[in-house]
Amino acid sequence: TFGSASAAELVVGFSQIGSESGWRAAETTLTKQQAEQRGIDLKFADAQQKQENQIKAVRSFIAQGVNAILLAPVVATGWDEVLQEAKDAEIPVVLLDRTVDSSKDLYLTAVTSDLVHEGSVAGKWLVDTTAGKPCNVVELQGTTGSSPAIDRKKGFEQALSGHDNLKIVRSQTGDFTRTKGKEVMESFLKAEDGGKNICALYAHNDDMAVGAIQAIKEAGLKPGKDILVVSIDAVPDIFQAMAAGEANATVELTPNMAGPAFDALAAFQKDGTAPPKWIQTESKLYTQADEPLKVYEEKKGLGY
Amino acid sequence: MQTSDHILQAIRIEKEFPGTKALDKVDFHLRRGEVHALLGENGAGKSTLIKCLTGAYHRDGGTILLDGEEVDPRDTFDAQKLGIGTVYQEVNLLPNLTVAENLFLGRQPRRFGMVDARAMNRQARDLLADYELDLDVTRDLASYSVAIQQVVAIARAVDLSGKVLILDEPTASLDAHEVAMLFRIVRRLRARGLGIVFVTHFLEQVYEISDRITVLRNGQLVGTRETTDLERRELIAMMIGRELAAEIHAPRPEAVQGPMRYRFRNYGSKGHISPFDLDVRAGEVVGMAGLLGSGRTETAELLFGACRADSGQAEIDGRPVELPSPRAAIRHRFGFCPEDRKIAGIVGDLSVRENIVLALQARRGWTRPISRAEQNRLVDHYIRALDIRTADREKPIRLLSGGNQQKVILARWLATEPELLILDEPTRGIDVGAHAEIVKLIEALREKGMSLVVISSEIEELVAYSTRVIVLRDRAHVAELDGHRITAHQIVEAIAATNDRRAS
Amino acid sequence: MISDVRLYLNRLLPQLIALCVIVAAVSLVFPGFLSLEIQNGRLYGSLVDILNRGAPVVLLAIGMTVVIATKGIDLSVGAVMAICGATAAASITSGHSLAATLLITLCVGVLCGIWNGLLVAVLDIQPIIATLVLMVAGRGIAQLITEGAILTFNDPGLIFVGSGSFAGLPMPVVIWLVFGALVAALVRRTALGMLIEAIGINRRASTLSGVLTPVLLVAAYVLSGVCAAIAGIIAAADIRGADANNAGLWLELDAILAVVVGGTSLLGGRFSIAASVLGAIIIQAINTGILLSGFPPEFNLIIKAGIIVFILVLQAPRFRTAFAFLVPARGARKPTERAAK
Amino acid sequence: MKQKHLPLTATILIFLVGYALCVAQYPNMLSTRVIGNLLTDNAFLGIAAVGMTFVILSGGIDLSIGSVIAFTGVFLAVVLEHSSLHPLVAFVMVLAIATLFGALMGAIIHYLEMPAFIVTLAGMFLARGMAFVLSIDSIPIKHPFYATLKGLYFKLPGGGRITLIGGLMLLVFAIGILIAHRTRFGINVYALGGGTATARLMGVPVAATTIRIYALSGLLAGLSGIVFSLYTSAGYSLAAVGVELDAITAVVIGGTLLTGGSGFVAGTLVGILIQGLIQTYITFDGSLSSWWTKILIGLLLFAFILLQKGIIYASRHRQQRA
Ligand SMILES: Nc1ncnc2c1ncn2[C@@H]1O[C@H](COP(=O)(O)OP(=O)(O)OP(=O)(O)O)[C@@H](O)[C@H]1O
Ligand SMILES: Nc1ncnc2c1ncn2[C@@H]1O[C@H](COP(=O)(O)OP(=O)(O)OP(=O)(O)O)[C@@H](O)[C@H]1O
Ligand SMILES: [Mg+2]
Ligand SMILES: [Mg+2]
Repeated sequence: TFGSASAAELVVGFSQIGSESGWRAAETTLTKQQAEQRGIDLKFADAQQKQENQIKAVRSFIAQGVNAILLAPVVATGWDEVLQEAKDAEIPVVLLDRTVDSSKDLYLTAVTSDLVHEGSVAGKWLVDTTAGKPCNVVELQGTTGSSPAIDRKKGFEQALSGHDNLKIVRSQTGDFTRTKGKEVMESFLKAEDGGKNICALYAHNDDMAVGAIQAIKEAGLKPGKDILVVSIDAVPDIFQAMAAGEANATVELTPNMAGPAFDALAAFQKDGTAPPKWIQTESKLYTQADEPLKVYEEKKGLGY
Repeated sequence: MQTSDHILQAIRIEKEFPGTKALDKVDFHLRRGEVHALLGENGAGKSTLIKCLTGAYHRDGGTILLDGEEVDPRDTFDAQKLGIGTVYQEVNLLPNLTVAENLFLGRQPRRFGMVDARAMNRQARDLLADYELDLDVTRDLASYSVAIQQVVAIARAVDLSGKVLILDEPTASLDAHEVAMLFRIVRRLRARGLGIVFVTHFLEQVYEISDRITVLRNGQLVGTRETTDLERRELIAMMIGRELAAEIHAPRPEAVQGPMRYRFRNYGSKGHISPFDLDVRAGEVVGMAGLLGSGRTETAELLFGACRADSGQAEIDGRPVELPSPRAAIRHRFGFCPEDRKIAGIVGDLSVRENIVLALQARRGWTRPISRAEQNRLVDHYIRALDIRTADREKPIRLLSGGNQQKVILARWLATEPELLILDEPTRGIDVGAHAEIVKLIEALREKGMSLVVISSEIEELVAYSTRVIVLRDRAHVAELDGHRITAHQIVEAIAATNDRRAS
Repeated sequence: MISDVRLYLNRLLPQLIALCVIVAAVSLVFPGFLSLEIQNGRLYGSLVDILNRGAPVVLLAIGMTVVIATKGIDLSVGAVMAICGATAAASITSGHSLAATLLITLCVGVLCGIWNGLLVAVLDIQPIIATLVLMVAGRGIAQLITEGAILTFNDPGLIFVGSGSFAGLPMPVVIWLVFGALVAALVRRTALGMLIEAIGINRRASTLSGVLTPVLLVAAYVLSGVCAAIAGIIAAADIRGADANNAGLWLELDAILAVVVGGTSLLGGRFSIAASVLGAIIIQAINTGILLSGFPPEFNLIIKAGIIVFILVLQAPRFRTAFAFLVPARGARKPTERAAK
Repeated sequence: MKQKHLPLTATILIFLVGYALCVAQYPNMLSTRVIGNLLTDNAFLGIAAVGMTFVILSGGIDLSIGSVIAFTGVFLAVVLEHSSLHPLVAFVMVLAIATLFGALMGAIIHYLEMPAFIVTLAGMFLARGMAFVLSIDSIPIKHPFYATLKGLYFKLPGGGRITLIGGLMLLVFAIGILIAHRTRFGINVYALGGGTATARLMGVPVAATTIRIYALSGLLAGLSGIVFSLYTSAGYSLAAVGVELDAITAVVIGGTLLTGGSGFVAGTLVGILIQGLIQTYITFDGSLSSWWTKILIGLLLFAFILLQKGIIYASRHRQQRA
């Protein structure tokens, strides 16, 4: 393209969903870092949570003639047409962090974690921890209708099924935010006899969990003891809470999806080796036993 | 009742507003081929009666017969379809539509289902030709003066009126020439057998054009009489319920001239008004005469700082002053009653009280509120002094009749005790009684040593109170009359004179 | 005097009725709703939660009321909240004292207000669009400050603003009560209220009467900016961190809704701060009620829409005329409109 | 030139200058791909904005369109998934629902004398709520008819395409312009914008016009929803959040006054294109962080409005001198 330094340089367009959470900010930071390390000219486009903006961005990338496209799709559906256009223009597309339900030959590969799996890892931890004791669980859902909210709920319920001691008594959306997490948790506490009926909290992301932990504390209960807290993402702040004994477990969703993606692209560009269609990242469970403060120090510089 | 020669009958019409019985079982009969003047003081219920007749208000009771048949127009659209065309008081047309669109709103000529703009514009031009108006009908109405808008509104109503034409103070903003033209058209329609209702406060016009007169007072019918049988004195007595001591044309007392106070030199604004010189003494009323659009309003706005002067200087008592804004002018104790009261005068949703104290409060600054007791005292004083008809002082001003709104605005400025008061058409839409009051008031203020600049289209009135008259033409001051030269005749001469007789 | 109080209560009547109906309805579904107890030296219970959680919208609604009274609207308040929250967090984490932080943050709010006000009053840009600029850009500015992350802090002073308590009430409630009373006194004990209403109803007539229109317009937006700044501080203090992405998101709509539920016309003119505050509390009562009722979240919006429509219909002039017809005591307006129908 | 065409002319001028500046920096932006994309990508927004233009011209506002778009998509997806109805039948059904929904809001606004802002805000909650109730999942639409419709496009030299939906948007604009300026309804819309009270006294059928305006807006939002479902081949209840603000912005950039009564449907098209241009430019640049993107969009919006004001002011001044 016009104005780029050398002809040999790889130009990659990156259509990011937005910057709605710290995790996503970290993903953006890491993607930029990875691109810089490899001397890739990264064209970044923020879609502000709108699929139509992402489609527009991908189309612009095609019109611009980039060498490859990274796409973090906001929803799974509706990508056939624009992916076909990219394919027609012979631009490989790599999906980051979420998949699409288009035909697999429309993209090179997808680097994602398994959202349902994340939910079930969290669920399994709770099943193991309660070890058959009766336990009422409250759930803070993500944004109604978003795929992480749907899948993390599904995975969690799968893990819980067959364990009749565990019951989800209340489930509301906290919109993935701290404020709403706190507000909704407050009402859960009020609704369940000041929290005496609640034995565990499952939050679809750490931010809501952090908000909820404050609500629990303000209600005079001890999070992590009176109410177990398990959530997903593994952002730095939850490790602080774990270190203080206020959170119990989190499931990591690594923000470094771009690294493997660039590797796959490089291999493909070099000799045409097609990577596998799905590069799954690890969904690692962290508990208080995993030296939370150390993890916190590692993670805190990543732009979460 | 002989239905045959009555085209429109309203029987026992009732209408009540919160706190006001606006119409109390009023009967009104309109014959075919007559001009019927509907008269009464401000707030008597004239406009309300008209709105009930045309469905703009839902009446509380009573029957309406059109051509002997009972009708019940639910809205003005219904009334139009029935052949009743109306010019409402103060409701001009839609400023954002073109002249042609205003004229043909709702009944545009169509071709293949689409509005045929070309035909519409042609018809609009033809229609206006009757009124000696040659306008670009594709321009927005807003780009024309109030007077032209008024003529367009009349043209529209006339064109709509198959049976009845109602004119609610159509002549308020017209000058003599245009009034004459309107009357020609009204006579033509009368000859065609239409019934015409005519509301005005100009008694000359009533006697000139009307066949019968109906008078309302406080929402009640006082009576209906043949114009020829009704003497002027008696008519006024019917309207105000007592004899009017002296009519407007009291002989002008010899002017007591105070010291020179305001001096404007070469004052002007490009594109609005050519530079002029103007001096105003204490205890002087400077009248401004001219045709519509001659630049009187613009002169007033310039003096008041409502639009900026781009040439010349202003001096007060020999000291140069800047008048960049109304605020600055008010600080120098200027006051200004604008001509277009709906747009520039009233603050519709605020109460009569708040409207009266507004300018005074603005001058004192927001940190020093006028106490409620003080406000009430002030407001009650002016309600009495100017005889403002309102249910109480907390009534929103937009619910007052047109003339009473005008008095409130006047009160707003009097409350600031101005030293130079600029009045743009202060008597527009004001009834005879109040008219006389206002003329008396101007006299009284002058005698107290106030300086006044008064714009009026009523030359008789100017003659009555001016100590000096400036004549404007084509946005320039062209003549100045004083002393015994102030006569109606001389003013008309000066207005009509061609440019070569231009006086300085 | 007595008639003044009566008039005032009359003005607030529909809002008070609506609030009572909602509270009653929620306590039917959820019996513990009305219970209040003292815990850790402060009142604790769902009703207090409503007042507490409602704080940001109440504050925004106070500023919004004045802006709407001038016939304007301020879409940027949500973004300004985010900016100010971020500013406060950034300032406190970089070592400024609490007082300095609060001062800086309020100044930022004032600046945002001046920007909006200048666009509206001087450049004469339509308020929706003028404030849309800051609404779009503002969140970006906030993210610029926090660099997209949630900027957490541990300063006990700042945290106290969000979750401390004073005289048994949570701090946010104390703040909006005091601030609301201050603003109400400012506009009603001086002539400010009337002048603002005059501008909103007829700007030209007001200017011609000598009202300092541009200055008052700017002042209205500045007040709105200050309200947003306080709301931003509270929101950040509440979660001990500035969330530039989500703080105040879509709250401008809630604030406008609160003003309208409070009965102030969007066309400007007559306004009542108390009514807007009630409006905001009503909205929060709906939100809290939904959360407590335990419905699946898919139904949240429908329930909210239904209740809003219900309240507004209650308030609609047409409905009130009909209502007045049923209650002869207030029947001054009589069924004039209906009779002819 | 006519005074009232000034804002429109100013807007077109700004668009052309802006486009030229973009091309000077990124020559690729002149490609037919970019031009085709500008139409296709903004089709749904454009169609909805036509309805919004009518609403704003009448002095109202419609905040519900984004939600109606989402509802339409979900409705189509659910119906096509669970029944064997032909999409065309589903289209007719959903358009009828959307139109009725709009008409209902119009009726409430008129008969209950409630502000449009609030009525349509409630409508916004309601429509999105209905979408959630139908399904919170994003449902793909796999009907072959969709593929057929998407296959209809006109290929431009250089790889760009004028797609069906891009063409449909232009058609809707053309019809919108005709309705606004060549029908009694259209002129009544302007009349309402000039002042409801005056319009009523002049015999404009206020009730019918108001209801029709919002019905039209609903209809176009529904059509926009269909276009959106074609565009994404899916129905998703979280789709099209905030589209109403984009539409309002486009209408206002296009020179229509929010107070009603003055403006042009054609201006809205230019407004849409300007917004699209800003976005394309930012993507082409590709170096901005998320936050700078927002700040830049805000600043460019401000610059456009300022320029527009400037041009109008300057030429008014010139006219007065002349
Ligand atoms: N919408 C309204 N609500 C309340 N009161 C009203 C309303 N319209 C008019 N009134 C009152 O009804 C009375 C009659 O008003 P109307 O406008 O008919 O007077 P009018 O005879 O036309 O006076 P003018 O010569 O000043 O125009 C007045 O006292 C006025 O205050
Ligand atoms: N024939 C006309 N065509 C177009 N515009 C006109 C015409 N006559 C007047 N105007 C406009 O209307 C305005 C009327 O001027 P202005 O109000 O100063 O005159 P006036 O003497 O006060 O008349 P009026 O008695 O109507 O107040 C002017 O600004 C002028 O631009
Ligand atoms: Mg009248
Ligand atoms: Mg004049």
